[in-house]
Amino acid sequence: MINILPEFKARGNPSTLMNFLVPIIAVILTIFTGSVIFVLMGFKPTFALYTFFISPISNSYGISELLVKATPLALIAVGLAFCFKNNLYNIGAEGQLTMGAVFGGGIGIFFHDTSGVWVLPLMIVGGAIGGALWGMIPAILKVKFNTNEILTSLMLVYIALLILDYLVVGPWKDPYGYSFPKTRSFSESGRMPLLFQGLRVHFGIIIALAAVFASWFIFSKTMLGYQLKVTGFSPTASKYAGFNQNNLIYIAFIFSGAFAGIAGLGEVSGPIGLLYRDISPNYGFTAIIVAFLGRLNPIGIIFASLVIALTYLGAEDAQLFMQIPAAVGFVFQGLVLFFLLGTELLVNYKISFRSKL
Amino acid sequence: MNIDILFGVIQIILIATTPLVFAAIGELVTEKTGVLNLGVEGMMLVGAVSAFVTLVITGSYILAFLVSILSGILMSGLFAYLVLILMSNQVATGLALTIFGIGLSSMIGKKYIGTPITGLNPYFFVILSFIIVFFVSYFFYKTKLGLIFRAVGESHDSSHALGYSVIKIRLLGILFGGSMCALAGSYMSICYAPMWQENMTAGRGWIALALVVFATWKPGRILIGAYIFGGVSILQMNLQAWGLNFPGQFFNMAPYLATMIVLIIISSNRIRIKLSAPASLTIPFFKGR
Amino acid sequence: MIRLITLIISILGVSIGSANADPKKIGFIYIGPPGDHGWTYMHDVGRQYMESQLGDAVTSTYIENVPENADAVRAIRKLAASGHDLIFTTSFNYMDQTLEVANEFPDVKFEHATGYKRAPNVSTYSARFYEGRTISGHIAGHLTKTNTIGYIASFPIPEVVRGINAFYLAASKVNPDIKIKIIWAFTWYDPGKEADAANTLINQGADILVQHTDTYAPCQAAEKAGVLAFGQASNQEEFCPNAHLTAIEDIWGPYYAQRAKAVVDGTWAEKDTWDGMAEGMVVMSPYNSKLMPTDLIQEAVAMEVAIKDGTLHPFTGPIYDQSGELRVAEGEVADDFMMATMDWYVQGIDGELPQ
Amino acid sequence: MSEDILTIKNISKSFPKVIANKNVSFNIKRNTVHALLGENGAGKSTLVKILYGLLKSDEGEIIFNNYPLKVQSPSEARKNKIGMVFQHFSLFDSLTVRENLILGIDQNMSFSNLQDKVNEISNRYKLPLDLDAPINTLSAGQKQRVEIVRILLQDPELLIMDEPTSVLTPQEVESLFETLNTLLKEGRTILYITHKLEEVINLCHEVTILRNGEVIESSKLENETAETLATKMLGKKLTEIKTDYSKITPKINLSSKNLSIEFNDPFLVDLKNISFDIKEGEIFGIAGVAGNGQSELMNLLTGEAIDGVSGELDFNNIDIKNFSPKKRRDMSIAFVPENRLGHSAVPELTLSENILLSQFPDSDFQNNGMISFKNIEVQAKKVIEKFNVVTPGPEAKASSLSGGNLQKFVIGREILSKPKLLIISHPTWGIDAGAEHAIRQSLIELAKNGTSIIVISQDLDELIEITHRLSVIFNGKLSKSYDTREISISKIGLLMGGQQDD
Repeated sequence: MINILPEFKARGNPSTLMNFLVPIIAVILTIFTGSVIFVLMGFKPTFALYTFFISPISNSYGISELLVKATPLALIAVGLAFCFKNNLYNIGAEGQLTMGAVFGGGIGIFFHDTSGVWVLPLMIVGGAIGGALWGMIPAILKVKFNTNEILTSLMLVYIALLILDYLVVGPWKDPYGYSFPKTRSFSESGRMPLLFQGLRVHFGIIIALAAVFASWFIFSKTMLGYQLKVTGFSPTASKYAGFNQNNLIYIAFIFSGAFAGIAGLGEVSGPIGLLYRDISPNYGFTAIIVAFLGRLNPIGIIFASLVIALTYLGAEDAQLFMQIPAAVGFVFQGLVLFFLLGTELLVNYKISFRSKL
Repeated sequence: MNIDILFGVIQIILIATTPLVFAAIGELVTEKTGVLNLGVEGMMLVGAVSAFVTLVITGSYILAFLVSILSGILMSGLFAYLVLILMSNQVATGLALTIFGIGLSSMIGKKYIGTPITGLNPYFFVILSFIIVFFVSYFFYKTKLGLIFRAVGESHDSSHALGYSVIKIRLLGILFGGSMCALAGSYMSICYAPMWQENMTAGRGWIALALVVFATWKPGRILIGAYIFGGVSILQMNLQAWGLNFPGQFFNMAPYLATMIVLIIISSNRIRIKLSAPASLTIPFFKGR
Repeated sequence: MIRLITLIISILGVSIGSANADPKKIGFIYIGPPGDHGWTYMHDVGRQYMESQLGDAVTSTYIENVPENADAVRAIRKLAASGHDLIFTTSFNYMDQTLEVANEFPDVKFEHATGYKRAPNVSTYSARFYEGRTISGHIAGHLTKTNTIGYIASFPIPEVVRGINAFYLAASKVNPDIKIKIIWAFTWYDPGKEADAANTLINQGADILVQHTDTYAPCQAAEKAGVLAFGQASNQEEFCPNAHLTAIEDIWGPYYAQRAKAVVDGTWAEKDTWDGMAEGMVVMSPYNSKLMPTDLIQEAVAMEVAIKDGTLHPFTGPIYDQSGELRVAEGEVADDFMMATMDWYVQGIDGELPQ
Repeated sequence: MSEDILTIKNISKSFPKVIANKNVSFNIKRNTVHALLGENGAGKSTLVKILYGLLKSDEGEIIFNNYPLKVQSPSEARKNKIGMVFQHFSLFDSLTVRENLILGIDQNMSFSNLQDKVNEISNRYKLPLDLDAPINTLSAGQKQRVEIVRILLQDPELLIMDEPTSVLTPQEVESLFETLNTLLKEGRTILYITHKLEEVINLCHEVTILRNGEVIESSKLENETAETLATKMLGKKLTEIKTDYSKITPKINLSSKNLSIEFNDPFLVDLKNISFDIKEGEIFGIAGVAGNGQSELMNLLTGEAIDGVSGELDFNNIDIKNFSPKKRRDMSIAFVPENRLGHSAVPELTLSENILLSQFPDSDFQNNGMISFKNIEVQAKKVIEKFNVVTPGPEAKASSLSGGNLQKFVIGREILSKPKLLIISHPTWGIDAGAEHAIRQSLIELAKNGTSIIVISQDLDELIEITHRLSVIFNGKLSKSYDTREISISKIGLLMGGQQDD
């Protein structure tokens, strides 16, 4: 009989070996469980697993798509890490993303018939500002009124989406767009340059990598990262050290909002090219999982974003080649996460199986 | 406006708010024991689909609700195993549960979309939601076990020192939360809008989570928060229907804005918040320490 | 290990082999799940009809729940790259995405629903649902006792606005006192919210509900409250037998079969299709004889005939907008461009169109 | 029935880093007060936790009332009529006294029955309680009363008391002893855990001395004096520290004038008109029972919680009362708060990283916001070396150090900054005797070099040992200061109990 109540002993220091092994163990468990599920559904497990995990990235286009999908996830997640490290539960990245798209995209619409190398940088800055401003609202409410950021950041998502909706059906509607709820297209200067001919992976990935690298640098090399870390671990120690905690709340939300905003702008000025209602397939929410899966570590977040992006792509291929519903993709994502999260304790605890409880 | 219309508005508000009350009161109990479960939306969906499918297959409403609650217990049991035994991160595990629930409910319900059923009268459940809130309030403040629940959320170390099984209490809290979310889901698929549609809870689980924060972990205030949200949601529709000249997007923002504004007013009293939040929320309990 | 690799290769071989096999592959991109019993459901019904008509000549695949953003390109491209010969993209905001992929795959044919941008290998198609709204409006004008109609709208796009206007024009023609109360739900798809809106409208005195959202929750609410309702997209009578007057059904099957056949025959060419009742793309569900007097049913059927033969146009002048501006002159009818871009309410409708 | 109520046989228990109990064996006679004496870290708490079902022993057995005792949990222990009062109260701060009492009762009892029983017990043992008061509004003595009543509701035969006097005033200690005597008269047995020799002499009949997890001696008290007990407990005699008054200069370094703050928070004590002066090279002690405003005063002195402060706090004639901790450090003021883990050090970070928590004007740990990892490592090594911190090195996590070593590290970090003023709270709380001695010695050395030091402590022995002058804080008010050489223990006790200055 399988002993489901194992005994744990704390390790003195986290195990480096386990840090590497845990994701591998999780993947093996996922593949095993996935195979069982596929067999039950009447598929050959090898074919199914191939379809799910290999076929989506078996050519350059697939890899490009993986990166297109992972780019906003990694960018938002690494921004969220600023908040989560500081124990601020910003779950409103989707709203910050939307407002980034609105601000940056607004600039793109304004300069829709202008060309110049400065248009895109201006839009990116606009996206960052839009996201950061929207992120500042829960931060200000928290500092000034002690309002819980979980609730306010979530409510602001819905509000941001309705604002975007108002703009695309109202003032920013494309005058030549048959009254459809969309804006004009940005000019070529307002689009993220593509990196390779024929592939959609665009300049946004460079920005995301730069942001991830910058965050890694901030977290590990600078006093700001140190202050966020200390405040997250122990607010009392942070007070003792004399760190300005209110400023740290603002800074965390500004980074988080700005990165989400840039991600939003990256979507509209990258693959989409204009503004309309559904610019993001819930990147802002999915990125929360990416952030935790990557253990708030920028490098870990890169891997986590690729894993999560792959599960989305895999779900599409599974529909295409196996005619199984999209929902199976979600079930799989859930399983991968459960196994990753469930095995994570091996990093900090030794496990021992005993014959009796 | 005459009294009949007012009465009608109140009825609609009651029907619309009830699932929020169920889910929020369940999550409140879970959080009161010191565990944050962000899987509310996923558990609601699985609860909704299992009730619907059971009803279609067996024709029994009672069985439908029982199976639904069982599904909530299983879903939250999975969560409990991960966070209590394997001590996984509560936030990430809850989110994973939501994704898993969205997928699982869609898979289960695939064949049953568009199957007609006869909806149940919602008022029994509207009343039940008030009874459950009252019961939870009574349980927490007038019974020994309820006191233990609060104590575990307040300090798991002291509770352990007194000999209470932190894990067992938290397990009960999580399972109750799961069953209430499932009940909220089954109410939606059998009474409120009697049908099964993928993702039919449409974000109500997230609102319920926010309402627990709003209620500052006090059962009675769940009703206040839920009815502000539900009330404003329905009132904005009434204003639209009366032909008020104002963009519809802003009408639809009203419930979110109203909830935020009231929360801001409540939260300004820092001490009250400090006294009411379970002190060990999201902190895992490790016995061997 | 070697066995595993050979297995994978053999599976690959099979899938590549099938991609090059004889039957034409037809792909569909769905915005929702095929079981929404609304928009996507009717496209899927059409897909199945096409398969049944063309038999072994075609096979079909779909990808569901494809969001209308950057993901859409990948989904469409996956269909194109996996050997599909004809791809239907069934929601408006797939427009630029469809063109983008079409540009890359000139040999693959594309059909984009409800859009207006075309290319040599991209056709567009849509249905004149407003013709159905005219008949609904006529029926409602006769049947309402409270002179109040409740209208649950999704998003303020021309499609929805056109429906409201067509409905109101027809209803106010038979009943000048009629009032139309509109709730914008800002969702296509939230049974709870749709039910709330329905109940709110009923509570405010509406005795007939019209919906332009996707689930049958409003019809169910009407059934429960004992008022009348029109179904949306498909025949919803089984869910609300005592409320359901008729529904405007989206019948895509014949079109899909015809376009797929053209691909099989090699005769496919780019075109813009905006078909209505005449072509059978818009069909009224059977009129509910329990709820409608026979002469009214006869009137409705007569209207169908008139619309089909062109003697009745839903937007026949004079039509004024809310500000009193004459939009369609006496004796004229609105042209397709005006209807396609409609973003104004006709005179007589209260409330502001969300812009 | 045998004379022994409890026999402990060969109990051993080890943790990942330490062996807490090694073959511990002794007997407790019925109806006696049995002292379990030992330093912090000697293994006393581990042993009683095993007895009370909170921990499982690796080996050995326990005989209670002639039967082997196998308790898995405290509630089983209570069913066996064993009760325990914890050192750090196992109370729930935001719950009321009544709710806390109910939580300690295993059998089902209605609320009204509970009320009756509580009244009966508080009358019998003279332990008055306000059942509706939330715990966070109570003083330490009152909290302990709640703990004791909670145990007495169970009618225990054996009562374990873990360092019960550590947070009490001398007067409260008196009344506790009265209560314990009443319990003894009723035939109960008390296992009394302490490291205070006087209490053992005054109260107990027998004593078991633990050192490094082993029993050194278990005997009647008749032949013991405080000196013999101390020798056995500590193992070796430590050199006495003598305070030196000769290095104090007349120059006033820090002067507090009517410093006050109001919080409107039931968790916090308001401070009223705190006034004192400290000269250069002087060690100034602040005594008092826990919860009388020490942590609030500490926060005012460090600048961690200063919203709404009034009065004056002059450091070298500059009013610093509104300065942030960082600004105060810039003026060469160093702080060591009471709590090491999570306040003066972050357990999750390495020792090197912990260096960064307090930075002074001349420290070179960062350059324009960039951390200099080389310099902090050098500094951490310096602290480790100079203050004999036992650790694998600067990359060890703070959480892996023992309490004494971490405290040495933290204090060393502050002392190396050569502060003009050091404010330190409970410098030797919960650490072993060796570290305690080293820390007190280093504080005295620091003062000799001209640094002024404020020591806030509940440990009177400590204050008498190292301070030149001391005051007592009670309910947010500070008494006038007394020369440590002149004030008597009983006078301090009265001040700690709230008696006004003459």
